Amino acid sequence: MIEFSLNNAWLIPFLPAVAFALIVLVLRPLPRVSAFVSITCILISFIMAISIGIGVIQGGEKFVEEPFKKAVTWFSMSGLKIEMGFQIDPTSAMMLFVVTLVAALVQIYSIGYMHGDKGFSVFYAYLSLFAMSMLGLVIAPNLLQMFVFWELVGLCSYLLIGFWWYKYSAREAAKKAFITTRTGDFGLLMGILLLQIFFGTLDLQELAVRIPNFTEYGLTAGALTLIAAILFLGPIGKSGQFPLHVWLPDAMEGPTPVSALIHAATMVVAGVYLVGRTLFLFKTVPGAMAFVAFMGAFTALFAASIAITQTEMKKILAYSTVSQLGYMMLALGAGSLTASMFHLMTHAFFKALMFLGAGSVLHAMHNEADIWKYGGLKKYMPITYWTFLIGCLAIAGIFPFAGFFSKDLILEVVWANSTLSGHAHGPFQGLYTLLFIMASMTAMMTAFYMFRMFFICFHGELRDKHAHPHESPFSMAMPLVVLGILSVVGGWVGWPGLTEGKAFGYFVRMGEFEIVHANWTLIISSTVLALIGIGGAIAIYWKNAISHEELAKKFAPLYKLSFNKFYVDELYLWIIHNIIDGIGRALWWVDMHIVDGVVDGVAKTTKVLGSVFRRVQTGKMQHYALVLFAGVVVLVIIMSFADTSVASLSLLGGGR
Amino acid sequence: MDFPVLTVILLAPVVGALISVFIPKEESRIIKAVAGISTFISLALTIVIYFVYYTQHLDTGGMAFTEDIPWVSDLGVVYSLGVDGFSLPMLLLTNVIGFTAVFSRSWSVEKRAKEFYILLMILIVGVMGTFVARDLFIFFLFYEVVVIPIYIMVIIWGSGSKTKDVTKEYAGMKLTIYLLVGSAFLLAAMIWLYMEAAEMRGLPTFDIATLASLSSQFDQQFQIIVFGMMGFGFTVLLSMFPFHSWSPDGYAGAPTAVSMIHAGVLKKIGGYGLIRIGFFILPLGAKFWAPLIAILAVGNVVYAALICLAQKDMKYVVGYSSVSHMGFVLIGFASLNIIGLNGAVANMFAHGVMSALFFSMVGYIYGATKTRYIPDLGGLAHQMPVAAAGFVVAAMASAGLPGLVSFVPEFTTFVGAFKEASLRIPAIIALTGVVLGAVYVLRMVANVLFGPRKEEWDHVEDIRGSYWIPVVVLIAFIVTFGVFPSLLMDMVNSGMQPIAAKLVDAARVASQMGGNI
Amino acid sequence: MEINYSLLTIEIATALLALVVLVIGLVVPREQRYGLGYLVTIGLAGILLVSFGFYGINSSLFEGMYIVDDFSVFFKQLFLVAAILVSLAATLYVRKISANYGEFFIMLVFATLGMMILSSAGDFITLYLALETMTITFYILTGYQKTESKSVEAGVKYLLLGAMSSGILLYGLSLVYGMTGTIVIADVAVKISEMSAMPPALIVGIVFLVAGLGFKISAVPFQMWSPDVYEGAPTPVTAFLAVGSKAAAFAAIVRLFIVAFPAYGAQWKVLFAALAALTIIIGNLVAIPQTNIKRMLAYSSIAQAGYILTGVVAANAAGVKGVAFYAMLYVFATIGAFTVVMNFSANTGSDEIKDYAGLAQRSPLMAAVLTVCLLSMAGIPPLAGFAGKFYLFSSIVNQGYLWLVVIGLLMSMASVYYYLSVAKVMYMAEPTDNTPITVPVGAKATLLMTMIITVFLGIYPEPLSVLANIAAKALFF
Amino acid sequence: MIGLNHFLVFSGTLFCIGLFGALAKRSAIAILMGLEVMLTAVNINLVAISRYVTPEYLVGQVFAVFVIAVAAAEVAVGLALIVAIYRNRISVNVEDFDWLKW
Repeated sequence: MIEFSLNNAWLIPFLPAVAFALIVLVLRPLPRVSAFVSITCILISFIMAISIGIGVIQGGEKFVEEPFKKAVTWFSMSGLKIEMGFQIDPTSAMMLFVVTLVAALVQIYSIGYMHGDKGFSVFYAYLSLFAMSMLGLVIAPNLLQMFVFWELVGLCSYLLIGFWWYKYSAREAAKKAFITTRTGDFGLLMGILLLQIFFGTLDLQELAVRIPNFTEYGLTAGALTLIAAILFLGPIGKSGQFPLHVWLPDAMEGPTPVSALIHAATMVVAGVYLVGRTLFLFKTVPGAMAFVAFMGAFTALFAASIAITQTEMKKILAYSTVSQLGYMMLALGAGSLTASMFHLMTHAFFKALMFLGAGSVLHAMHNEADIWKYGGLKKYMPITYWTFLIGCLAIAGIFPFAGFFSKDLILEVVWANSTLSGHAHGPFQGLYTLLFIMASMTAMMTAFYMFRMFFICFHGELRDKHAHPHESPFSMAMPLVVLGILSVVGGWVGWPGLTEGKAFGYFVRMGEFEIVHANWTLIISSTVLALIGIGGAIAIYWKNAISHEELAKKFAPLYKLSFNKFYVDELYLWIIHNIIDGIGRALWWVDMHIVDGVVDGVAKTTKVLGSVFRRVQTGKMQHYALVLFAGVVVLVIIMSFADTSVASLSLLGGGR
Repeated sequence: MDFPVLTVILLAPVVGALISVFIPKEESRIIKAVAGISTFISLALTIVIYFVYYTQHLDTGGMAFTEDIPWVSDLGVVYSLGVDGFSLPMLLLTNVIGFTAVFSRSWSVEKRAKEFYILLMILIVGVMGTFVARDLFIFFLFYEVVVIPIYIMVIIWGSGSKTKDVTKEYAGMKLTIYLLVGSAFLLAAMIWLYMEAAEMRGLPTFDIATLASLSSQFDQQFQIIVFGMMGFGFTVLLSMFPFHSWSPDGYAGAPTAVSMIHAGVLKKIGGYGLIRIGFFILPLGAKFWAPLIAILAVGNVVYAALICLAQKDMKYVVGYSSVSHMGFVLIGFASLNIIGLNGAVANMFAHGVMSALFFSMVGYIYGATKTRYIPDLGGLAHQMPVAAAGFVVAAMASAGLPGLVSFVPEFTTFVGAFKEASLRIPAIIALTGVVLGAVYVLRMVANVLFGPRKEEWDHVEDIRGSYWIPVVVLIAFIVTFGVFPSLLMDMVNSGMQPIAAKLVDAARVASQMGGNI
Repeated sequence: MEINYSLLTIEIATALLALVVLVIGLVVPREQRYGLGYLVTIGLAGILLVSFGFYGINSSLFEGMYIVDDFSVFFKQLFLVAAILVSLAATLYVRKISANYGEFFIMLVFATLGMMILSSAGDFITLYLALETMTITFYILTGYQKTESKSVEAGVKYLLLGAMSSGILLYGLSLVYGMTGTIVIADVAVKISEMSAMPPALIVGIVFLVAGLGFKISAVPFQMWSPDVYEGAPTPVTAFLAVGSKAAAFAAIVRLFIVAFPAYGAQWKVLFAALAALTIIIGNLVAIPQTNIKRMLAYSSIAQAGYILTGVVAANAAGVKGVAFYAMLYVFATIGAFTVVMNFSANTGSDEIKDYAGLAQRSPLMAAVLTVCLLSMAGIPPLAGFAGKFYLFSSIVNQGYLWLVVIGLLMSMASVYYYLSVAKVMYMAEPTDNTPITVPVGAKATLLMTMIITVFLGIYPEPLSVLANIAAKALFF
Repeated sequence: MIGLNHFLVFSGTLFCIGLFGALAKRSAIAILMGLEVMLTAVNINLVAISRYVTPEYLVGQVFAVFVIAVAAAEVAVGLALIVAIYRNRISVNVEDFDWLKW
């Protein structure tokens, strides 16, 4: 089984593809069958992913040193050969596990959530297509394959955000998501092209060998830094990093399972994953690392500061996702593949959990989005309540929940970079100290806003008197429970004490394996920060010791800034509508009146000339005769007086 | 010389047209069926020879299925046909689009259907002929066959626009005269080339391969002038900026089938000729003009894409987008290396299929709702889900989504362009077209298809009956060639080998001369 | 001296035919003369068949005064074809415009005879006589509708201007005769080659010849008469005038300049090149704003003359071949177009382009023929005009006249504009009057023949190009 | 001694006079007469050349006879046409003959 799965890993993305094709072509009129086929396929993929995971753990060192790769030529010509295939190493095995797991759970959850929607089968088709794309991205052995599936997940994201396309907001959000990520992909594609041109290959393993010797390929460190930065534009777009984060909160217009699967757990981490896959490129040039780290930390803090004031459950979760993705980027920028992938995994568990929980709440509240309309939901929906609490604790980083381990690891590696023991020496050391402070602040804010939401929703009295909340059906509750469990135990794989040294970092790493010793100062201080955040939330939103309205008034400018997301959306809209569209309109004017004007002008001139010459034809016979004789005279004069030697005639083209 | 398959492919629509002449004009369904059958015969045969070539001739390359019949002896014209890895994809494209165009919906074709289908058949034959001709004279003969039917079709069955003060008469005339003026230069260049070659050999010939074998003997000055004139003719047809303005107006004015064929394949004759004749016979000329082409190509991509943003008429969006896409093709040409050429040629194919689907869907919607003005439309996915799906696929292909036909060609084009250090800046600017392309197609998709239901369109019908054919066939091609790009790329690569070799030779010659090219 | 009169069979037969028709016309009662048109057609067709036997003779009579070579035979066939087509097409029209049915056809045959002799003329006297035979019959034909004011006005204008141009031509001929002492064309070249310097009077003479013959082919600036005459003359006459008179003049120009003045080639070639360019440009430009179809065709035929002139500029076998080829296919295109015009006006009484609205629905055949013929004139493949232009332009491109080629091609594409404007009216506009237009049998035959041959020669020009090649070779042995 | 050149100059002058008549007169008949003068100039030319250049052959004279004959025919047709147009327009002034123009 393990052997089979390893050798036929391509089946993992292929099965959902089959499901997609079947549903689209044949099964569309049969919603139940569609769901069944789709779930079956993803479950088989899940089982294969597990067996691959087991195989990788058994293989140990072997897979880290030399990934298991199989590929066939996709297309080729002299000087350009692109393959399609799969590459199994611990990182991709981990991702396969996470993606198939969350995808399977979300598909099961959707049976209940999407019940009765008229696009039920189509929804499953899209989910299958997404699973196919994401899994294809995960196993990609080269950058182009990655890009191909990267774009396909973008498409799925577009389709699923806009799943309720008849809603004005959904259609706009879908469009925005696609275009924003496209903007980033512009950079990614350019980066890929440059890598192909300079290094002659896009194969990850080949590149890993060639890039460290970049000087042999005619590149300077500066140029390589630039290439890395350009390439990083893709992850910025896909993983919602500042300044291309704007699409992600809007993407919550999609059905909630979609938000959980795509915009929290899997797709948005593709950017992180891509940077992780190409970390050898970034590591070669410290400047690029610092850039990634800074973008990550800034995004984390920035998004957290917005999340504090939002009033919609899914929006808050979305900003929290942006913030956590920034965390992962920060980890990569600090040079630790382990930390970022670890956080990626735990985040997938608890964020999917929270989104599904939010979905459960929305389902119960009939899609009422404003959290201030909720309250006291604890007594109506206990499963949702408890699992959601687990999620909140996990993201806040409280021991022993999953988030604690991963977040702590990130803080540690960032701290290590700022103390000269990390890889980034010289000019960037100070920067990492700053980043560490930003990360810590983010941690505190995260705890605060999460519990703010938690208390507003689940405690106190139900504020909307017309609502009749109820617990969700089994198909929706089951995934919550599974994810809840994972959110608790998921982090333990990174607990060196529990795993006999072969912790998460032993498998998922770049470079030599080092056992990270627990830095108790860090652990304690970060826990304290988290507790302060939670405490604040308790004080304000549960116990109402401090009035939140008062606070908002006191810090009105800051509050408004945060509530309006720093006006980034408005700025973009202004730029697009006034500048870009303005240029478009101006150019159209140019096209109509100048480019076309010249053409029409030539045509008109011809016509006018025609009418002018026409007037010579007066109808008077003697005018005609006069012209005739004038012609004769002119010709005679020309012929008699002009130098009729061959040389001068050649001016007119004669005499050759 | 066994079965003259290319002649049969060419003649099938001719026979269809002749049969249609004798069918009474009230029997429009029968006429349509005849047209469908005859184009299907061509399509089926083309697919067969495509795969025969793919499996048997790919390694050796060169012309296959050749036919040679002396035609005009004193001019040295030979009715010589043949296909290689370059012409086969184009022939396939023509037939796919020709076949689907017959079944696409054009508003008002119901009236005078007989004339419409006869002209359509002539049009298709003309386009096919250019791609299979190995003789320059025959090439040109077929090339201009297509101009006049298009004019007549535009003025009879075309339509004006709500957003621009343009009548169909104006659009048709502009398209026709513009292309003819371009072809005047082309013809002049061709005549000169022919006479020079005849003087050199002492024997007149129009055989493209023979002319190409003389290319090292044409002096540089001559090549530059002739290529310049020829290039003007071909790039006008390819709607190169700033000679593109016929194209959006023309497409907007034309009935659906004509828009499909024109944007889909006819335009590609420009690219085909530029490479097959310009690059192949006059490599030094190509070298001289390539930088200018590159710069104008950037103009195509960015300028047209930005204009697309300002459009409110569906056909204008697609029209300008096709101008924009031609920029990718041109920049691939300008790279003058095999990767860029492969990409550009494959891009022509990709854009052909994609824009045909696009125009087909736009035409369907226009036919059903009688408007193309985007603000009038909206939420059409309620009433016509199938058309909407086709529309979205076309839009995604237009945005260059991987897994659909246009991604690999675009990528390859850019690899080719980036390979030339001098083209990197233009290529990077052109790459922004990828983003802008997504913006305008998605805007259109959103505003036309999605959003709340509009009552006034409740009466329109979704795609049914034979209108399914374009959707199914074109999507099948878009996806197949998207998922298995080597079906296309291997073919194109084999076709481009000799041309690229010629350019490499020319580069060597030029560097030996130490000239300033 | 032995004179082989059998060489004159064609001319004698034609003259006899005219006389026979004349006599029959007198004998047969007025109401039954309608068969005369067909009789003429059959007679001319017979002569055309016979004429194929005259290829390859290449002989001359009366000490070089009269030349029977392949070149002349080719052009004689051209005139015969034109006359056949016109007489076939004109039957109904002539019946409508005049009671004197027989005379029209007699004049037609005499004009043909004049043209034939012109193409065979070996000396100045024959040339002049032939020219005048042709022209004077055309004066009569032009003013044929003597109650129709426009027709007579055209006749008067043509006569006065034509006589003036004859005077100029004659004066030129006399100067050449004076400078060389001979009137036999072939001897002129010999005499000139013996001269040491170029006498100024000879230059003046050559220019006068250019002007005199340029008038006949209506080259700018000697073209002023032609639009008025074309518009005013009865349509069959216009057709025959546009085709026959022009081709005959070209035959004379080719023989005169290429055979008599090769020594001054550099001079008159540039002269003709300039005239050709002017003719092409002015002809096409002024055609654009026209609203009367006959007038539009007149300007277009001016432009056509410009194209043919490029073949004269080449002054080699290829050029002459181009002239011959183009002149022949021009016959079909022009007569086809004018047949539509004449049939249309016979039915509706109008020559205005706007009245052609919806012709495609009223008579698809007429619309198709007119479109094909016009596009052939524009040189759009796969119609014959394209092949013709190809022959013409390929003959000069290598002699350094690329500029002329470009002008020619550009203007021919511009000409598509006004040709297509007619097509637009016919195809797009809805007819104001829905009654179908009937086409009589003879006209229908003409229409079908012209269309089929125009298309056929475009696709497969080989047969005509072989003949044209033979014709051209005759001048360059 | 009167030589060829004198004749040529004379005929040239005559030609110009005829031309002036043809261009300047308004009556169609007068123009016809001007044209005849032009043809006469040609005839003088021909005869003189025949006498001085090719005295042994009578080519020029023969040519002149033909020209005279043709001119007569031309005038006959011309007068007929002028009569016809006079019936239509009640005028022989060529200025009035401008229905056909542009």
